[in-house]
Amino acid sequence: MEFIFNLTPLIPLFPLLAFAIIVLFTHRHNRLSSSIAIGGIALSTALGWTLVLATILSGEHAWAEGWQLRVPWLPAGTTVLELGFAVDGFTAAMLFMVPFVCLMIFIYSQGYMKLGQPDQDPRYARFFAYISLFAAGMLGLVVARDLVLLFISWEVMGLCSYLLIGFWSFRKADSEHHIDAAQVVRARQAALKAFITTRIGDVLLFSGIALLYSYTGTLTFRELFRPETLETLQAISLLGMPAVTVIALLVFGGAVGKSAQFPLHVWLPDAMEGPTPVSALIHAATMVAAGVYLVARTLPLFIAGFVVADAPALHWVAVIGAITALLGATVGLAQDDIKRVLAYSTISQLGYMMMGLGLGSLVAGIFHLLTHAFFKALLFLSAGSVIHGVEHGAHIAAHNGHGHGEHFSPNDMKIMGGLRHRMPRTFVAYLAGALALVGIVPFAGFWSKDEILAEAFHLWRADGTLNLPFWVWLAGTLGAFFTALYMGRQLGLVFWGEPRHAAARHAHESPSSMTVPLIVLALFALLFGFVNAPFLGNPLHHLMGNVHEVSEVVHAEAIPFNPTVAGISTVLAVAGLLLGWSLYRNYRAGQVEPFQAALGPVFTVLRNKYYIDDLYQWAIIRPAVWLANFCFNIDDRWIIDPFVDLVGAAGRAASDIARVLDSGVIDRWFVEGTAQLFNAAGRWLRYSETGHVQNYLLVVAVTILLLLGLYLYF
Amino acid sequence: MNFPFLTLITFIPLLGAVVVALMPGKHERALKLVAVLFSVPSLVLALIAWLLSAQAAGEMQLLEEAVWIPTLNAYYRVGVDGISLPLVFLTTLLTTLSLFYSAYTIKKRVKEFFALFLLLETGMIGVFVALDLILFYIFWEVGLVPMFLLIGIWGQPQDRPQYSAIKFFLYTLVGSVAMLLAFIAIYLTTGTWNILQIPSLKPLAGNPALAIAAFWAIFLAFAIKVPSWPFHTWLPDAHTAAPTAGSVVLAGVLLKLGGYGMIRILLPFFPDLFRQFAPWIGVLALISMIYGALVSMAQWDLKRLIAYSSVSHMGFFMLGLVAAAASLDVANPVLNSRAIALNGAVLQMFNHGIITGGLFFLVGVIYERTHTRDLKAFGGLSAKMPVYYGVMLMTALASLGLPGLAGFISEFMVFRGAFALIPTYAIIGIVAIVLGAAYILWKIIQHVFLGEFSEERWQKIFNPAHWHFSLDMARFEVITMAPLLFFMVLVGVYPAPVLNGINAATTALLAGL
Amino acid sequence: MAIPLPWWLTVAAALFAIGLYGVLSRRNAIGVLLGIELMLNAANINLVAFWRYITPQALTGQVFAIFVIGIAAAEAAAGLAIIISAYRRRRTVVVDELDTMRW
Amino acid sequence: MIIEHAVQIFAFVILTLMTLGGGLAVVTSRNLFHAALFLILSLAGAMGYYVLLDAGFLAVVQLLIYIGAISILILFSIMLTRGLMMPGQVQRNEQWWIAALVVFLTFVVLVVTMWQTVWPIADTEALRAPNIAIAQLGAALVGPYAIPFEVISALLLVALVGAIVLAREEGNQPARADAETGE
Repeated sequence: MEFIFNLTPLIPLFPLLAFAIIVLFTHRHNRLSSSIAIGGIALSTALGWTLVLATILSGEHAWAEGWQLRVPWLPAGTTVLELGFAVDGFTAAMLFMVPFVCLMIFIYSQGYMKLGQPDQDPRYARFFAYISLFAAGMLGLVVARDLVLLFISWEVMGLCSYLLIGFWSFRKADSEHHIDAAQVVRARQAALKAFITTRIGDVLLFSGIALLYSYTGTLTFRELFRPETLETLQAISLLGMPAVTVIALLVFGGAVGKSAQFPLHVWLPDAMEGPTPVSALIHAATMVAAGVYLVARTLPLFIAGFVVADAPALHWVAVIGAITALLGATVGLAQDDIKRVLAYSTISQLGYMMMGLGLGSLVAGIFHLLTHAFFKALLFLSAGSVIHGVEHGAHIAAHNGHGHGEHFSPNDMKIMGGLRHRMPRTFVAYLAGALALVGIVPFAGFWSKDEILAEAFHLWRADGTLNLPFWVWLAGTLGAFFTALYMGRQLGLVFWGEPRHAAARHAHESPSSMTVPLIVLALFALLFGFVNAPFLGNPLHHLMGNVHEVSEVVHAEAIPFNPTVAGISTVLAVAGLLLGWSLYRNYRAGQVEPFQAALGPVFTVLRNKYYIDDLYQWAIIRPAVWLANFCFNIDDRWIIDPFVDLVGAAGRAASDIARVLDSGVIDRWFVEGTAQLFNAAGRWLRYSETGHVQNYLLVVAVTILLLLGLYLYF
Repeated sequence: MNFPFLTLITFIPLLGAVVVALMPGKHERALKLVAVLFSVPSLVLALIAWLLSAQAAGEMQLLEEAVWIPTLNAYYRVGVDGISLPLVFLTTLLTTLSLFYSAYTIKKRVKEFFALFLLLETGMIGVFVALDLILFYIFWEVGLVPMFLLIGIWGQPQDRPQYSAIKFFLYTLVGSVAMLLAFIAIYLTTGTWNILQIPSLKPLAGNPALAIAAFWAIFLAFAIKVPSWPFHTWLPDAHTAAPTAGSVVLAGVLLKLGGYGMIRILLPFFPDLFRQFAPWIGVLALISMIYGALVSMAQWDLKRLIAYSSVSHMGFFMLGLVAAAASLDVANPVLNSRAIALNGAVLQMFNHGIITGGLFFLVGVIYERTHTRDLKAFGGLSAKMPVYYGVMLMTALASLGLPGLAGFISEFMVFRGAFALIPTYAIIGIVAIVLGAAYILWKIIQHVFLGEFSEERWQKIFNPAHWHFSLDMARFEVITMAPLLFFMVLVGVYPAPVLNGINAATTALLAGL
Repeated sequence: MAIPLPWWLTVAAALFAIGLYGVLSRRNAIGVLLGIELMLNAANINLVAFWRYITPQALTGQVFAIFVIGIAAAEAAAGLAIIISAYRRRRTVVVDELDTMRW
Repeated sequence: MIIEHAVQIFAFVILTLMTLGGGLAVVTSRNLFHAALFLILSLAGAMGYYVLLDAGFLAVVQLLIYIGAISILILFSIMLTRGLMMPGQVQRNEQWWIAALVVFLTFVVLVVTMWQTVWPIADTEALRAPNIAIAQLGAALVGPYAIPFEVISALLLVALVGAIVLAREEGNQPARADAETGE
């Protein structure tokens, strides 16, 4: 058993190697490259599942304590900072999901990037290299024993998201493939936006890590969460709060950036500019999951502050989660881009996870993370399949002479319609994902969302006042309704009604390399919820519920199934779904949207995402650019360089005075005078050079005469 | 007498300079070959010395001592420890790479260029190994003149090379004059020039006013070289004007002279004063970091941008130094924090040398092809030059501190120390990291590599008749970058081998204050 | 010896002076050459006179006189050749006109 | 003895008149040809001096080489450049009066010096018998003075060759100049 655990470092290493091999050697061979990438992630999946099995078989002690491997890494004064790998119940739960979903996405990508077809993506191999690195980052994050490795993996993912979101910024604008120049620019800006926005969070996390390391001298999770360590952190006061709270908030800042929580959520919808498998990867298995994972991993820090001073770290998680859940769900109502709707849905669902964690329940949050990973990957891949089909349809339409030259976006739901007949397998998969997302029994989303709401409901009822858990529950329940509403709208727009464009009319089903992963994921979306179903005894709870027991502050006990909560949310979900579906299933092109008609100006606000992007543009980006130019001008034009040049000018002025003195007096009278003397002498003397031999001889004779006279008589 | 490593490392390049200068100027190939070959022994010896001495790098290694100018009481006294060894190695590495790179790119006055470059190397290495103030000062000045000429003569005509060269020269000279006066004052109270001995003699302890003056005088010299805000404006001009290899060594090594001086001289000589003034110096460090990053963001000239990023990155170094100096406590947790901060500072110098040196090489790559550095003139080059894109991306990411690459390690340690010792500064300084990502990705990567490639625009700046190597990175350019990339990854993934020596030396240094 | 040495020397000096005058004042190159011959003869008279009156046992005086005559022959040959050559090229032997070295 | 002295003095006076008078005529004669002839007269006077000074061999050499060879050579060259002899024209340049003054002063200085100097005259016994055999002279020339003798020989040879080269008629000069520039 120990032997198998010792192979843990290989899990992130396989995709990392795949990345290195593709970039360095095989990037010219497309099929080989994608095979290497898929092989790498497949090996990781196999090893990961083996480890999951090994962990489960190792018994409860192993679930909580786990296994670890340490490497001395950074000499620090008299100590050495170690870096290492660890596997416990929580890791095992993640290891079940992450590599598998990645594998599905990889396989799907082969079809999506059109392997072997004439219009295959020109940077096909590079794409697989990047997603391999992405997977390596996430897997490294999951098996990290400490915050160092976690942060390294975390940032590697940030880099990959940058590379992949901007992946299509290299494309040439091309009307045949419906790529316009604006789209290329958007891809570029989206990549930058994603990186910088998450970077803000990362820097907060970085500060948190530095502070933690400063105060405790260690970054290993298990050592950080020792009661005595936590007590030390509680005792130190920083900015008027216990240090542990400050650190927890900083760490949460990192998660806010990475998991696209309000107010740093703005990058996620824009990230849709990347190829769809990337969206799936980011939204399901990797990037956004990392933030939630981080908060879950460091939950004792949040709770420790909560315990001592009723300090707000944990509350903040819940509040931000609730805000994000509602914000995402409402904005999702007003979007036209099929992937953007899903993006806002992701934001909203991530809010749910944060809500769960903010209530102190590790399992509720992570359970939702796991189920969400499956059904959101499913939804995105299905959406990709839809887009793929529509693009294909547009191709055929253009071929037949319909709608040629007319510009449209294949992502636009307004042009679709009636696709359930043309893409039946995709439709089934999409429907499964949608039902899971909305939370219909027995789909996975029902169980996980219910657990979060039940947790909130339970805490509210336990207290009895209109406390935070009440508001969280309310937000979650409302959010569930909105979720159902926008999913109903989407299903109606995409799959029901009549096709509203030639492209949709000619759309047809995607290749099996795409649909097979969809079916597999659909099965998981249907069944995965049972891993923590109350009537099966909450198995997930047992596996990972006790990983934080070393801290003595996190107590994990499963909340019993609450029919009231489940009933309310299910009724709302069904109502929302039906409402959305019925309003939109007969939507015709050009018609005013039913929601717009009903909501009026509110709809405009939603459509513009509460104007948050514009606010940032005005309040942050422009001032920053302005400040940069301002500083540059200080440097170059206004203060420093003028001063330096002034000093130089003063020096020159002084030297000018000296020059006048020099040239007027010294030079004029001494130096130049001498020169002129010789010049004149030369002018006169040259007349002696007559060229007449006899003149010279005469001079010789005179000289000899004089010398002779001198010699003889003086 | 042991094998005279340091003397050989220092003076073989000088010998090379003389040989190159005496060779007939007609045989350019032979000249270049000789110059490169003369830089290699130093590199090899420096590497061997590093590997040999890293274990016991807490104290001075490979000491050599000889009477030099008896009337001045000046000795030829050299030695290295864990702080100077990486810097000596960095110097020899970057010089060899620069000479190798220049062998392909320098076209005019070849002989003088290579002779001066080797002379420059001697000056730079000398500063890192000198343990006598007179010797230190002389080497300090020796490096100045060749750099001045490199900028002035081989600078790009459109970048005002003379103005830049003179600006560089005067800035540095102002500092070094102040420094020399302070050195003399120190000598008058201690009676020795020995850098290792002076700290225990408490220089100028009896005269606080003079001590403060001397402290700031020395600080000025080093701050100009680092360069710290507001003494930094020579840097962008010098970088812009200098030829590629000059920029590489300027950023890679010359800036480190100032940093090294602060650690080797300023901190041990005046620990109390340094602690007393740490808040002020910390403010300068913060301004350098944030201001440098902001100004960097406003640039449209690739070289200026990287030059300002140097200001920002050397601000990180200063922050680490200030954190280490802000307390004199040697109790264990605090000492560790201080050691980590100082480790971070030293490693930041090494990393900055590797990374920014690499960045300047990479600017050279595009500049040699297009003869422009205007960011607006590029775009979409990743499709045209994929290898260049990959290498540049990696170097840029190392520069912005991506974990897994070198820059992160030193930034992490600097902030780790700063958060423990001067948290307010650390919190403010964090902003610079975000800005770093912004200017590197937004300006460099996005404007040069992303977006749509325009054949028309490219034709305007690229003339195939003037470029005889492959369009993507040529082999010699890849060879030049390869060692730098190797160290970026090595330090980023497994920093222990590099850090062990540094850690031993900084711990010993701080414990001895 | 009836005539004291100084008389000989005086005669030789006079001849030398006459020759020098010729060298300095003659316009014709051949005339200059003639003056030189006179000077050489003056020198020879001195040599022989000193030999006869001061070291009559030694041979040096006569030997040197022979050398001077040899040199005079060489000088005359070369000088005349130069004059003829110059005459050919410049169609003149007037020293004043041979002034290519003039400023 | 008295007669012998008187003859000597008489001969000296006659020879001096020949030598100096001839010399003066050489430097003042307007006709160069005449000047050359006066040179022969002057050289003949010098030859007489040698006889008077008991240097018979030298006198013969003077006759053979100077009068017989050099003078004739000069006469030939004068005749060769006959067209430019400028007969009747002023034969002295503008600086002649300075030259005369300088020469005169030089002469005065020399004479004064000569008469003031105490010469280390050999003793009368030696003065009486200066009989040097020509054989001795010949032996000295190939003995102690061999090297200067050879040098003089070489000098003569070189001078003659040089003279031939210089004086040689260069018939196709322009063509050669073209060839040189054409290279």
